[in-house]
Amino acid sequence: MLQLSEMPLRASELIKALEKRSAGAGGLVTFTGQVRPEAKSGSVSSLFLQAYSPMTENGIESAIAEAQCRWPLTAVSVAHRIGEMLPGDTIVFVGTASAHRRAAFEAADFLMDYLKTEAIFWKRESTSSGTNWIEPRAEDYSDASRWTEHK
Amino acid sequence: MLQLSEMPLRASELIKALEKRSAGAGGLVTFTGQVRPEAKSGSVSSLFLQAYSPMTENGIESAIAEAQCRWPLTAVSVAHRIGEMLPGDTIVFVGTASAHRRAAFEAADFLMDYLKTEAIFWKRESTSSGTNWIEPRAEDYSDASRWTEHK
Amino acid sequence: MTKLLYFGRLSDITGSAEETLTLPQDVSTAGELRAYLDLRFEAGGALLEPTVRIAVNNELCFDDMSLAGAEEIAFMPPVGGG
Amino acid sequence: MTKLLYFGRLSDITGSAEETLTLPQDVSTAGELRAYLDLRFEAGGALLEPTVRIAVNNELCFDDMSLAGAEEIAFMPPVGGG
Repeated sequence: MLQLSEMPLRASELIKALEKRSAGAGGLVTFTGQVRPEAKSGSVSSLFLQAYSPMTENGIESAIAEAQCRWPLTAVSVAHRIGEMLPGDTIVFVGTASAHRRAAFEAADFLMDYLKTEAIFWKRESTSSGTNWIEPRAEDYSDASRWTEHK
Repeated sequence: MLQLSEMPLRASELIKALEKRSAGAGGLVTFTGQVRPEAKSGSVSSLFLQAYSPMTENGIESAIAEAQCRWPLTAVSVAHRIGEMLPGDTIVFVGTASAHRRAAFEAADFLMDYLKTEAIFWKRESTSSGTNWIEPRAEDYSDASRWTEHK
Repeated sequence: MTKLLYFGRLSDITGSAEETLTLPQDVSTAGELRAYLDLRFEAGGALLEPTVRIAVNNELCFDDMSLAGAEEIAFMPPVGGG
Repeated sequence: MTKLLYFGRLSDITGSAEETLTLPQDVSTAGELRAYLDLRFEAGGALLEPTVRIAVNNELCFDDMSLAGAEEIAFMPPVGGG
């Protein structure tokens, strides 16, 4: 289940919905990412996230399908905030449910790597020293490349 | 923060509390484990979990301290159900917060491995074919041994 | 008339995220459109960078792709992730 | 008087999870207590298994550990995790 939202995301509600859909799965892993208050260029006043529908959704749906193909998952939830947001706001929520603990961990990790590097989003940060568009960090690319080695 | 509880655990409330304590951490990983409806010996009617206080708490606190030493964590939450519970009930909740996504994932994974193999709990399953005490699966031991190779 | 979209930092150069344009007669491929727009916006090559990908009708394409039938053309700089 | 605790499957053998006992004169180590109780409960060696660990006053110990000052002694079969 995928949701792009201009409204605030609440991890507590998203985990509750996932629990309902995965009843009896055994294990459930979530990742919640929040807007950081500090950036390289100073303290963050706001963050703007731009998507390109339906390419953004299609790309994330493909990553979810790949995760479901690689790991035995009983439910997946991806929610991503778009538009204008503030430090501390939840920007992304990923949840995976599986009878196998390891599968749930790896699938959540895999989806986050996709979302941090390949997902179609453009990000503009406003800090005390101005406004800039941000491109992926080298660290994010190397995390994502872990998954292609096993292909 | 560690809590052993005879009352039902709610992941939605636990994640909300962790979010508050880790404000601005960047990333937050949770694992929620539920009592499975099916066991090798048939369908599960109930599960009983026994702890030995304060040894159980001391052991988990040491694992939390080790996780905090290995990874840069801003908050950790471990809640474990004890006593009598039903299929679908949440048996364990682990949450880790860090500025580094990878650290949050690895620390949650590490704590779950500890809880599944070394934590001082005895588990009795009641199924359609009777009642038995359960000891760890070989799979759990091999998961836990991943962490000592790196020592 | 074709809808053009400029994402991320490109909209700082083009001045807007979206415009509707009748493509000039001598622009028939994605690559020719890049060159035309780069000059028009005095972008100094920003639209020519190979990391800026072009999507025609929601499909990524190479520069030799024909623009016949193009209703929406997007200029996409490297994505920043979520 | 010493408090004895039998965890997990051991309580099925001993019939209860907890009892209070005056240790016999000839039982002065953890190992001697194992042997004494295994006979007393007709446990057929279940209390002698090396995987059954003994904790004295909340500290795991070896079989040669003296029981002088022991207030609480726990018999702990392999833990099952959560």
